[in-house]
Amino acid sequence: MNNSVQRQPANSHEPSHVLKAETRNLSFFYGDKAALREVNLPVHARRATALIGPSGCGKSTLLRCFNRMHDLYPGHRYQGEIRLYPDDINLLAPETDPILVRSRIGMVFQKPNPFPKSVFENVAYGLRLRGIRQTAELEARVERALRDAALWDEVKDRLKDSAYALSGGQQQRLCIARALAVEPELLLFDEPTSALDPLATASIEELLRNLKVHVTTLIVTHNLQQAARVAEFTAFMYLGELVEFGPTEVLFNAPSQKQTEDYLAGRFG
Amino acid sequence: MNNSVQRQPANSHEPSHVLKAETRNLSFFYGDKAALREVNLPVHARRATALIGPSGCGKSTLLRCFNRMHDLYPGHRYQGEIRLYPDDINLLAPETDPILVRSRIGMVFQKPNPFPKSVFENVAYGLRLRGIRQTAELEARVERALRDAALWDEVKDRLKDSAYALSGGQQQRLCIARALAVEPELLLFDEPTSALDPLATASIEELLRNLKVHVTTLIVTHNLQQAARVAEFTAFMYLGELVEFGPTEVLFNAPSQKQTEDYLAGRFG
Amino acid sequence: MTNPATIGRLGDRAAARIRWARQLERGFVLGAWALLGLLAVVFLSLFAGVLQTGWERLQPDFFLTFASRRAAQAGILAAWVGTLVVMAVTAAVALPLGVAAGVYLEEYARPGRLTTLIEVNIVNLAGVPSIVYGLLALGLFVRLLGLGASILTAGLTLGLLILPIVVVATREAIRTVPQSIREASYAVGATRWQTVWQHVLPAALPGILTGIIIGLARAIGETAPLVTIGAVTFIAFLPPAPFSPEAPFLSFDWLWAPFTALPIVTFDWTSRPNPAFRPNAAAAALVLTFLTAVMNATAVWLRYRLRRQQLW
Amino acid sequence: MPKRQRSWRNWWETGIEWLLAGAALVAVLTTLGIAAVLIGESLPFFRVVSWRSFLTDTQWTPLFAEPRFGIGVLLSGTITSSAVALAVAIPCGTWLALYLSEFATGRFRESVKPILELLAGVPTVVFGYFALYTVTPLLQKLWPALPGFNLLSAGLVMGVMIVPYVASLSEDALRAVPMSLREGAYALGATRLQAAWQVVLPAAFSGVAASYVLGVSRAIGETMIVAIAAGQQPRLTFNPLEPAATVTTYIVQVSKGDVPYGSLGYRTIFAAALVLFILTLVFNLAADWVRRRQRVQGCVL
Amino acid sequence: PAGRGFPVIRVDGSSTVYPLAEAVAEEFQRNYPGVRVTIGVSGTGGGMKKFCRGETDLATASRPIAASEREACRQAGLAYYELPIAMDAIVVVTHPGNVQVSAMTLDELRRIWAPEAQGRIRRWSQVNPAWGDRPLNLYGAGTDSGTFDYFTEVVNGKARASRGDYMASEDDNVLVQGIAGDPNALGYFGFDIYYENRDRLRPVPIARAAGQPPVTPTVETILSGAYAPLARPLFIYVNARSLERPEVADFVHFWLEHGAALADEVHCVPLPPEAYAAVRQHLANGRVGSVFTHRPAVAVSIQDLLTWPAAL
Ligand SMILES: Nc1ncnc2c1ncn2[C@@H]1O[C@H](COP(=O)(O)OP(=O)(O)OP(=O)(O)O)[C@@H](O)[C@H]1O
Ligand SMILES: Nc1ncnc2c1ncn2[C@@H]1O[C@H](COP(=O)(O)OP(=O)(O)OP(=O)(O)O)[C@@H](O)[C@H]1O
Ligand SMILES: [Mg+2]
Ligand SMILES: [Mg+2]
Ligand SMILES: O=P([O-])([O-])[O-]
Repeated sequence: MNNSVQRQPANSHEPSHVLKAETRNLSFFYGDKAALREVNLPVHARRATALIGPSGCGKSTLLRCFNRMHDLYPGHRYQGEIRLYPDDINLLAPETDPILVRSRIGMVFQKPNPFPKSVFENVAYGLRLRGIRQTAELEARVERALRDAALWDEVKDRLKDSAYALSGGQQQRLCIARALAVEPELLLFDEPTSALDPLATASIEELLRNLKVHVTTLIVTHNLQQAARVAEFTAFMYLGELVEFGPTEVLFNAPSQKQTEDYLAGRFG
Repeated sequence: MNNSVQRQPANSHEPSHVLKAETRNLSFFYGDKAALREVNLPVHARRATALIGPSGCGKSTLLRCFNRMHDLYPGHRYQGEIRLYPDDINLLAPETDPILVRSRIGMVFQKPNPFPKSVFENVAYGLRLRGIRQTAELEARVERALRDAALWDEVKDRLKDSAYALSGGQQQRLCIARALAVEPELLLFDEPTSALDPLATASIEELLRNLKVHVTTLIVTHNLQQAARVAEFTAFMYLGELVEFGPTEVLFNAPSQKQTEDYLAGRFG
Repeated sequence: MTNPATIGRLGDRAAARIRWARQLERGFVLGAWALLGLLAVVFLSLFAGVLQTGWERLQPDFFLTFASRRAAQAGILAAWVGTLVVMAVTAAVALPLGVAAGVYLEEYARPGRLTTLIEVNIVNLAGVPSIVYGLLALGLFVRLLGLGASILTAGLTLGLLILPIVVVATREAIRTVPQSIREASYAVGATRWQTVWQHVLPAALPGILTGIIIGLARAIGETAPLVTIGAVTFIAFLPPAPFSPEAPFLSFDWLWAPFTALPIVTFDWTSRPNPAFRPNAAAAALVLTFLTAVMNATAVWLRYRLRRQQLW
Repeated sequence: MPKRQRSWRNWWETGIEWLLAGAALVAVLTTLGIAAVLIGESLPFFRVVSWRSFLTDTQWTPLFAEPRFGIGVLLSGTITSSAVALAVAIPCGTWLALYLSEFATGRFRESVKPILELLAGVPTVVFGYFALYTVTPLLQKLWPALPGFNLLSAGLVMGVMIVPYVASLSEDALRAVPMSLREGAYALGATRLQAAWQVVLPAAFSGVAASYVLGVSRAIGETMIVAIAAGQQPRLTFNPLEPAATVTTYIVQVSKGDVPYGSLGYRTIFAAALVLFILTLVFNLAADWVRRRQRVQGCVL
Repeated sequence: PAGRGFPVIRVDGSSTVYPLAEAVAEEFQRNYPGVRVTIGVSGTGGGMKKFCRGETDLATASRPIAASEREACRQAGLAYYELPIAMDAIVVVTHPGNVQVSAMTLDELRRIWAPEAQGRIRRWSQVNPAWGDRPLNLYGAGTDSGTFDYFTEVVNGKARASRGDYMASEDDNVLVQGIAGDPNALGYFGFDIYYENRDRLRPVPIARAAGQPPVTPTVETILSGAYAPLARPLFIYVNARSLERPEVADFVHFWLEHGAALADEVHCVPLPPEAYAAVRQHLANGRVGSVFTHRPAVAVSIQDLLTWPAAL
């Protein structure tokens, strides 16, 4: 895998042809409760964007808008748009099929959540859903996904074992492989390392840095150092609003907002 | 309430007459699994001591040893001592009645856990357990506890309402009031603000700073800034061991151990 | 226990109170033991009585002969076959309906009037006396639909009777499947039904099976609804076989066959004036109790395995 | 994915949802079916017998030449036997549930609960004869004037039969209370019993109450035990030492007997069952309402 | 439609005749394997109802067909044979220790059981001072049985006219158990029930009127007519169309041939041999219909009813 991709801190007001997605005046409501307010967030193609902010500020909520996860629960309501490029479709439009959205936008969760199936079947599941039946093709793609998730060497002899026999860090990488197998255009991570030990965390961070070669990623994290380590862009959220967005180095070293500065200094959260 | 108590960073090798408690070679086992290894932690009287460390390092386990909470579950085993001063008794001795230990050492949990009773009855519960029946005395002490917990003004007209009608931050302060009402000598906090929003967190931190006038506190937190803000002493734990202990400022600014330094720099956890 | 004085600082009142609370606690535990002992004695004497009366009749013949007016020759062949067949129909009715309803309520239903209505109905049906189900069957299946006092009628009746049990068990089993599994499935692009069918139901299966077995164990001993549909009959033959050597090979005539069942013969024999039938009744009751015990034990075992295998 | 595939998939998904909803609606249909059958069959009855006399008459002799239809007579038997049963089942069941969930070790609980569930599965016919042939003679030793058929012994045995239900279901509810609440109480110096009684039980109230409601429903609806051991004598009494008939007894007695379909006597069983149904319906609805209201108040965990 | 798809002889009706019907069916099936007989216990009225709708082949009855039932059969165009097959008697019994009560007149019985007695006649001495001043606890056959109908008609002069404050049970065993355990009990039920428990119960000899000799119920007194009016004939009604089916004809003839021996065995009182011959003759002659079209059904002798003319 190519590790030499350069970091090119991009200007947040770049023209949209390098954007992978973008929220436009996105608001979100849990029933009556507004959890997001008029969020305008650009997501740059083949870059990692980190979402930071104190607990409850709406990071997960925002992330889950991208693959219409909120559709699963009654009473949840979107307002505004999320545009996906280059097709330039609105992910939130009622006529957009959420299943299709989720087929193109992968997600990795806070706690590893493998299916109670074998390692192989976990990764193959998304492929099967897409109608892929031939064993040869399945095997090839499962292997590629596991390699991309830096898990292949550890599990290549245990593909038939239950996924629950893996360690926490391996399970999380398995979930990443599962998401990668279907070649998503955008990959969402919700605090992917917060349930893991330091070593597993390091291996996932390494993976995140490598992924950017072909995937665009959006990562929620509560670990500021992690954001600094893996993301080119960072967005700081507070109370459901996007307070500040910018290249990570700029945001961390010269935040333009007082709230961002206070938060980075640990004065709250 | 007296806000002007000065911070007097104390030397960790002070003679024990200003210690409220002290663990001596404390080890702890969940069944076969060692969660604490030979911990020697001093707890200074009328000071706040913070326990920090990555997730799973044993912070909660250590805290819960102080009020024998582990006794409730089968298979849990202590080794070593926790001495409580000035009586100089071993809290962990088999002949020490855990009910009496808990009557003297209060605890506040990560998530607010009010009882399904009214606000008043929540605070009065510990008093009733101690045989206090007179309404006048109960009312006086409930009011004092609620005032100490900075909740009185918000709930004085809602004493009869269910505790569940309060907001999360109020519930947590109610739990603190419940613990304060019985005038504990030592108060244990397990990440008391991690489930709360920034505003509620700020009010609890304020409260923590004020409490130290008459109570000794031991606080588990994952928020380093919080430790810096509220605690005179900080202990850093890692993999079940106490890596470093010292006055907060010393530990944060000039850690003596490499692990502490790495952790504080966000290199893991 | 420590003298409270050694730990000091609590005051006499608190110490006295704590001592009192401890004593109360000891009394409570002793009381619980006494209660358990009493229950054990009651049930042991119940079983001992039945066993003593019925033991001698538990010979192979008893299972292989039909009812007879001569107590010593009367057997339960028709009854146990009837019970098994009726249970099969009951399961065939309750399992799909109950699981589907449970899945609907947990995975599909949006909170609203309809959902509340269904939920209230299920809660309520769980409390409706079984004899009322018997009258429903009498009015609806026996009379209106003209199914007679047949295996089909009994199966439908008992199936409806245990439906709430299956629904509740299904819902509970589904609820133990963590949301994270569903979200994982949706996140790779599965539809709702794919998620339910491929992840939720397999994971909930042991819990669902436990529920249906417990339901059947309840149904197997039900006497009153069968009495009301008019199943108290002399039956000295088995229902026609579902398979035949000639075309069409499969036949459902047995569904319409008259039947008898273990609780019915038990009740019939116990209410006979001739005391010679008492051992028969006891023996039939033993068989019935044994079947119930086997079912419950299966359910317990399933649940135990389920808990051990619990991965999340 | 092409559009056609999507619409086919949507049809399939919708179809399944409707199918599942249909299955769920069977519960509603069953209730409606019960109501329809009971009301339909008892309407002609109430055309002959007035509601007033049905509810206020003090005699129940529907098959006599001069029939009297005072359902109160049967209800008195039902209420008395249920009261005896619940007086046994609720305290004992709660006690056991508290003990099992808060005191017993995991292994002990895991071995006792299946046994309880097994006992709950003993066919009630067996309990009936146990009441008649074992319990009543025993009670007669203590109380020689006790008649051979009486509500007391039927009620006691019914109570014993219901104990496992109440204990098992309450225990489930108690154990569902989050550990954090117990720890809150223990941290204040409560004993196990104090935490159990003052914190866990109130927190589990709705689940425990549900087990009581089920116990009540079982007691009211229990048929074979009372039919066998309580005597089948319709008699207006609240004295458990007397024999009496219950609503269920009467229904099973008539179903077993010779009343021809369509006659007034035949319809009485539907009228009686209607009363039984309304009774349990009201009871369960009330309990459900309490539960829902509590949930709205946020006390349910 | 019970037994769809395979031949069944469907019998339903009287609970009094049930033990006899069961015995006949059992023996018949032993001799004619492959023929299936079901016997329901819907009671005489219930059985007649089904019979007149053509749902059953045979109805068993503890009383003659009623006018309304004849009408129903006529409406359905259904011809039937009325075949007396045994005698039954109602026995008045007490606790075996109740020796004070040596005999009773019909009038005394009436005073005890009349509707007016309800709540008033509560002690033995109120009826006859010689019986002792002690509570009078009454037990009787279930109020929906033919036994109850017949007893009230004979004793109180009107069918179903009775006091209500007594222990009425459909479950014979419950009655036996009650009376055998209660020194102050007085009860009535069928002869077979008494006979099965004759060592636990004491029959009360009945006198038709004061001054007449009391008669103890025995097989002899019942057959001879001496025990009248508390003795009565039992019938089967056979659907004439069903009789064309060979298995039904076999069954009826089997009954007439072996009925006497079997009745003896189940403690019904068999008819004299010449009566069975007469019945067989009626069958052969195709004499359909009932003999009770214009005659009372109480206290008839078997000889009389065999000679009366029959009509549909
Ligand atoms: N299902 C829900 N229903 C109602 N409110 C919700 C729901 N989920 C989250 N919220 C609220 O929405 C707000 C945003 O929640 P969200 O989970 O997005 O925060 P977050 O930034 O991800 O926090 P954390 O760091 O704790 O994960 C919070 O106030 C939360 O309480
Ligand atoms: N009941 C238990 N049984 C077995 N192991 C346990 C139990 N509770 C905790 N542990 C283990 O003991 C270790 C210490 O856990 P502890 O909860 O004390 O960590 P912590 O420092 O409080 O972490 P966190 O910040 O996540 O709360 C962990 O490895 C944990 O997995
Ligand atoms: Mg989140
Ligand atoms: Mg912790
Ligand atoms: O069943 P019966 O003989 O009482 O009509």
